Amino acid sequence: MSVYINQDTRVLVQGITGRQGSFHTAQMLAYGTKIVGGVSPGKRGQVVEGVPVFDSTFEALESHPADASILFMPAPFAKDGALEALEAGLKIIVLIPESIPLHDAMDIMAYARQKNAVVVGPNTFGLVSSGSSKIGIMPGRYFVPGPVGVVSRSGTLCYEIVGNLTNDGIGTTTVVGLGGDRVVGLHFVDVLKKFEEDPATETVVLVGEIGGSAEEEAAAYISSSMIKPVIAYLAGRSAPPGKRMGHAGAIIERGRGTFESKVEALSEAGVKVADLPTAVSPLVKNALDKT
Amino acid sequence: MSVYINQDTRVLVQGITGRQGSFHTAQMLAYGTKIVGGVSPGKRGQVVEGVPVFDSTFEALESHPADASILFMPAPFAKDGALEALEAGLKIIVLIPESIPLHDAMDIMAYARQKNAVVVGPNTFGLVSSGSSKIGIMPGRYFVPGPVGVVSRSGTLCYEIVGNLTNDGIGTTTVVGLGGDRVVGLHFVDVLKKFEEDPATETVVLVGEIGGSAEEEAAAYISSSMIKPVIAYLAGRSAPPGKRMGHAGAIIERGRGTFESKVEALSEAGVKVADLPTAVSPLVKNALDKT
Amino acid sequence: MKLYEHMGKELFARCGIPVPRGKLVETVDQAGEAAAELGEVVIKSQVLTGKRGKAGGIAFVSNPGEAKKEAARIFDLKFDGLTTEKLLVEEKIQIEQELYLALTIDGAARRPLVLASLDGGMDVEEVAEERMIRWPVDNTIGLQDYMVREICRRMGVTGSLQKEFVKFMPKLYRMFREMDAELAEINPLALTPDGLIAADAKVTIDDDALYRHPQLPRITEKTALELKAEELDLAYVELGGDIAVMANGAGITMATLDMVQHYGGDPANFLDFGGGADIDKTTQALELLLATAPKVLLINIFGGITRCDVVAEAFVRVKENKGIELPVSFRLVGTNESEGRAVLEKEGIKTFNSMDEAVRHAVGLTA
Amino acid sequence: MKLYEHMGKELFARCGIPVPRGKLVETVDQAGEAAAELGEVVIKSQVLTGKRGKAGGIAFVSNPGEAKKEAARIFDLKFDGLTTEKLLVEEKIQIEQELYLALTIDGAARRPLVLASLDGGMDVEEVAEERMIRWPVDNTIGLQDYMVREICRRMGVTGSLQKEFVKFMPKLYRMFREMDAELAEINPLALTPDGLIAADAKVTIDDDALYRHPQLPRITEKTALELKAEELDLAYVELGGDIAVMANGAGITMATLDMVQHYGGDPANFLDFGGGADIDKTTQALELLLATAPKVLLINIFGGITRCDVVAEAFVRVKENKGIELPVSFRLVGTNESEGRAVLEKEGIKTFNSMDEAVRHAVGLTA
Repeated sequence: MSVYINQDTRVLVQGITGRQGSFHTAQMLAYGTKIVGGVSPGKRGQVVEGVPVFDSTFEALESHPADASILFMPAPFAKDGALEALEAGLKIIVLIPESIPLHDAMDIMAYARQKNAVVVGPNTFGLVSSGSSKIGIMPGRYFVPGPVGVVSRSGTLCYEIVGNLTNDGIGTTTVVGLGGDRVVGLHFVDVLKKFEEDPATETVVLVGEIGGSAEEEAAAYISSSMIKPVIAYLAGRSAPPGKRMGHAGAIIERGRGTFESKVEALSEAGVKVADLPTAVSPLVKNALDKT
Repeated sequence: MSVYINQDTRVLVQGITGRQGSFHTAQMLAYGTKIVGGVSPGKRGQVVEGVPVFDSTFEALESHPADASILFMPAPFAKDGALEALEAGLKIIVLIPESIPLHDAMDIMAYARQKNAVVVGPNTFGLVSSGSSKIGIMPGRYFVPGPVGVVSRSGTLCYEIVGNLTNDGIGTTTVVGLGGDRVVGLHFVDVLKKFEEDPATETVVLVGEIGGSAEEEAAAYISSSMIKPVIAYLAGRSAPPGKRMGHAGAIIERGRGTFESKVEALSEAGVKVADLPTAVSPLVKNALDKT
Repeated sequence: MKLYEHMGKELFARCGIPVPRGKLVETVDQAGEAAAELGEVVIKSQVLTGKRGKAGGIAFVSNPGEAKKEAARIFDLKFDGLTTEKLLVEEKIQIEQELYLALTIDGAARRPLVLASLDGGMDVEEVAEERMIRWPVDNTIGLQDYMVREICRRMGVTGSLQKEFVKFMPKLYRMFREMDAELAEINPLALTPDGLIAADAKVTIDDDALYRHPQLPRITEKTALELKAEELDLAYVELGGDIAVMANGAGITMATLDMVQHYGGDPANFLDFGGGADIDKTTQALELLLATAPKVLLINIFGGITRCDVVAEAFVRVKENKGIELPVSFRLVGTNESEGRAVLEKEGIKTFNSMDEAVRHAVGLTA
Repeated sequence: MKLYEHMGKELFARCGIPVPRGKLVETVDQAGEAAAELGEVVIKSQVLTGKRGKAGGIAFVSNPGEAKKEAARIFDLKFDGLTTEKLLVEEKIQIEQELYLALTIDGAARRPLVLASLDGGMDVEEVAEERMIRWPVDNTIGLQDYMVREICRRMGVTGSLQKEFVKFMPKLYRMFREMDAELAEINPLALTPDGLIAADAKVTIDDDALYRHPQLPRITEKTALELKAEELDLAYVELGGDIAVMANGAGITMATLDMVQHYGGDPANFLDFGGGADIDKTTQALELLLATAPKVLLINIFGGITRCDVVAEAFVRVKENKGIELPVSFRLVGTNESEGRAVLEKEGIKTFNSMDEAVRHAVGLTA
């Protein structure tokens, strides 16, 4: 089984002729991802890593049907690229760029909602169906098949934890990077639902951090609707209190958002919260042994 | 069976305290329509024809769940009222006002598409499930149950034709007024599909007029996908050619839009096109006799 | 409401769309002065017709003397009965290619529609379907750069001209949306060494949205009677026959005219006095019709939102105040029908039940 | 980027949002002159802190003499270490009620969020949940009048004040959207006999969108070192301990700090040099850290988009050019790991496989 993507998912790469785009096209192809075409306005006819390049997603789709798109363009052009992919009918959009303006991100998410499409990111490493397909920039060798679903707000920290699992002989079903920005397409709850439904996923790892209320919302969902065990790690215990966004920040968060509030909410929902990133793998092993 | 609405459809009236709103509330109630509440900003607590009035659709829905809304406000406020009804979650919006700016109508339709809602109108008489419920301003007594589905771009002309049917002892399943504006929510094709699916509808009457390409699109649909007989009447045979919208009008219509083009398209699709409005009823009778 | 070319260009300029430098003039002498200032110029009649060019309403001149001569010639021309009141005198621009670009409303898609072609100019209506690109714009997000690039790709436009379009089109879209335009058409859109320039401007503003644009002048193409009808908020068109027709609703009014013709009659007008008119408005509609001195008056009322008693009372009021001498064929059914008939019967006025009877009776009265 | 009150009010005024008449002054004498011109005034320190009022940074005065005295007092105050460089001297407005209104971004809804309350003023954070109305705005249609009316209904606002809000809120929304604001907060929003007036302004612009707003001044609350880091596009925060930490990715950097503390160490900083940094940027990040003279350097690299060989080469380059004298704990795994290790081994530098080992080693080195 697979969550969001599988080995048959056909992928376009927008911004394929750039440094990052071409590098990660090669990496994704090496992992097994089915990349059917690339888009780079004005570069029609080029070939990158064996992938044909088109002037627009519309043009690419005329001859190369696809399901998903991954975007590598600079942040100021990401909104245009994402809306193009959505209007062209792609249903999974992976937004790699960081520093996309928040109002652009809100516009992208609103259009994605209209189009019933899933946006991963922005500012994400993407997502991977371990052993089958990766749409993202994560180092492929840590993502080997196994029974654990992983969802994370941060990138490298997620690799760290998945790397530990892999070293301990524990593979993953799907790993999803939500992205580090304030406005992102997928939240913990969305992915947890998928993991709960996915027969191949036995245990779930949630990698969170301070700020926002996504972990508290996840805790509420886990408490009310999840049967599968969830292990969490949260970064930011030692971080100094962030600079406040006027009173509005406090009004919105209402005491949520701190390390303590998140740990408390998750613990109350029955989630085992690891003290250190290195403590996640043993907890997962424990959970798997019990199931 | 019913198309779009039935005797259980719960209706809000927006603009209920106005002259038209209150008059037609009484008329609709008399017909049997299940009006659960009215909305008129600043008029909360009033009662119109026994119907409680609220300040907003949101407030009304808190205590009076509803499925549809009919709007009677002046054209400049119609967009605000329609968007409110859509955001509040109503799935059928009947826009009675005429002279709604076209750009407002486009905004309403775009939001309705997002909300998976049906907009009838603007500049429509509404729709009626004969004998069960009317959401509109049509004179109720002509709309008696029977086997004919009627869809019309114009109002009074539709009453004329339905009146003739009624006088000839032929009732209707559902009668839908598409509305006379250039941008309307439902087109012939949408309603023809419903009639084709509706087991109670045996024969369909289409009342069109010159301009636009809705009749030609209907002809294409009828030709490819309809089994039930369709009788049409088209107004405007004697009308002088309209004033052109630059070259763009001609480019868009490409010869469609004229009386002749519509008659030809419909005839080719197997539709019997009546010469006079009074000729519709006999043709319907013929068709019903055959089925 | 159609705008004159110079007004459309003013709106364009305000949105940053390049237009030629020009002067609006009202006399032959002013045309000469403008030419003296601008050098080689084109002189364009400001009339609301699409066939101005073919009818000789545009002239290229290279000096003030010629300018005056051509201005005088154009002031003397008639365009579908219209004369020129103002001329636009514009610098001659160096046109490398004539393109076509328009924004209008796509009723089928319920969206703004971009029309674009590399084959602009006089015969744009004849352009092959595949050379005319259509792009319905999702108005929830507006015209985005990728749409412009895609329209360009479909036109076969690349490189620097594509970049020009990416700057140009969103400005036209903004103007189209903000000004409640039904049409914003540029034909030709001139490709010049300085980039794209709107060499013409056909802008139509949605009449129903004019209240949002008080700064716009009010322009009309209507006759005096039509203007009077407009003031009364009546849909009225003169047709020239002898049976005055009054009905409620555009569709049934059209159908009534069709039926009059079908039975060999000749309608004098189209008059839709709308739905739900009150007694004053109905009275005014009747008075307007009588003022045109037709042979016969045909009234066809199928009351829905319109109330039969209101129409009947208005009729009686006009009859009492002004007198109604001509023969009338009156059809009256629908909301409050019996009340309406009662009012008319008191005055000895017979009504018909069926439209068919009423129309045949009216046509018979003209025989 | 937080804006000073007076800048926020300038943006408000440009969108038609009423603000008090006022003058921005830099000296005690100017404050006196402003008071002479404006009459009864309020003098407000322009500092970027939310606690200005409680800390004495606001004074009401009724004549120029008092104004100068209070201005002098405020110039001498410290607010969380910040001093006042400018004062806003504003006419005193007649406040009938202090309300609260803000627009911000709701990450959970992925939409703009209106926050509104009748209980504005100093203690707005303490307002009961049901007295603070939240309304996520569907940004495909923007803030419509019905939304404002509904927010008003939920606040218990009717009549003329509701009408005021219907005029007021859409202006704030427009400003919020057009200026790429993360926050546009008015507290108090003053209800006066002349209607609603923005008595304060807290506006934060999205840093990532600043490139779209070249007309805005650039304001920073950062230390010199943090500014240097910003120039280099590094996420850097000073923390005060003795273990300099460098990692790639905000999450893992935070986790590294957490782990340093967990094992009893004291981190000197947060330094996330991001994903996919090239050799120059990595070199600059290292040099910046070394310039802070920490006791130990802890490098924690898990290469994804970041390449281990690039980090290793940058390290060697800095070592060769500037020398690296202090003890280093280096963890290096991920993309091009073996190439990176080879580079470091040539220089005799040992690396760790695990983050845990590397952190414990670093903490041990400070003992």
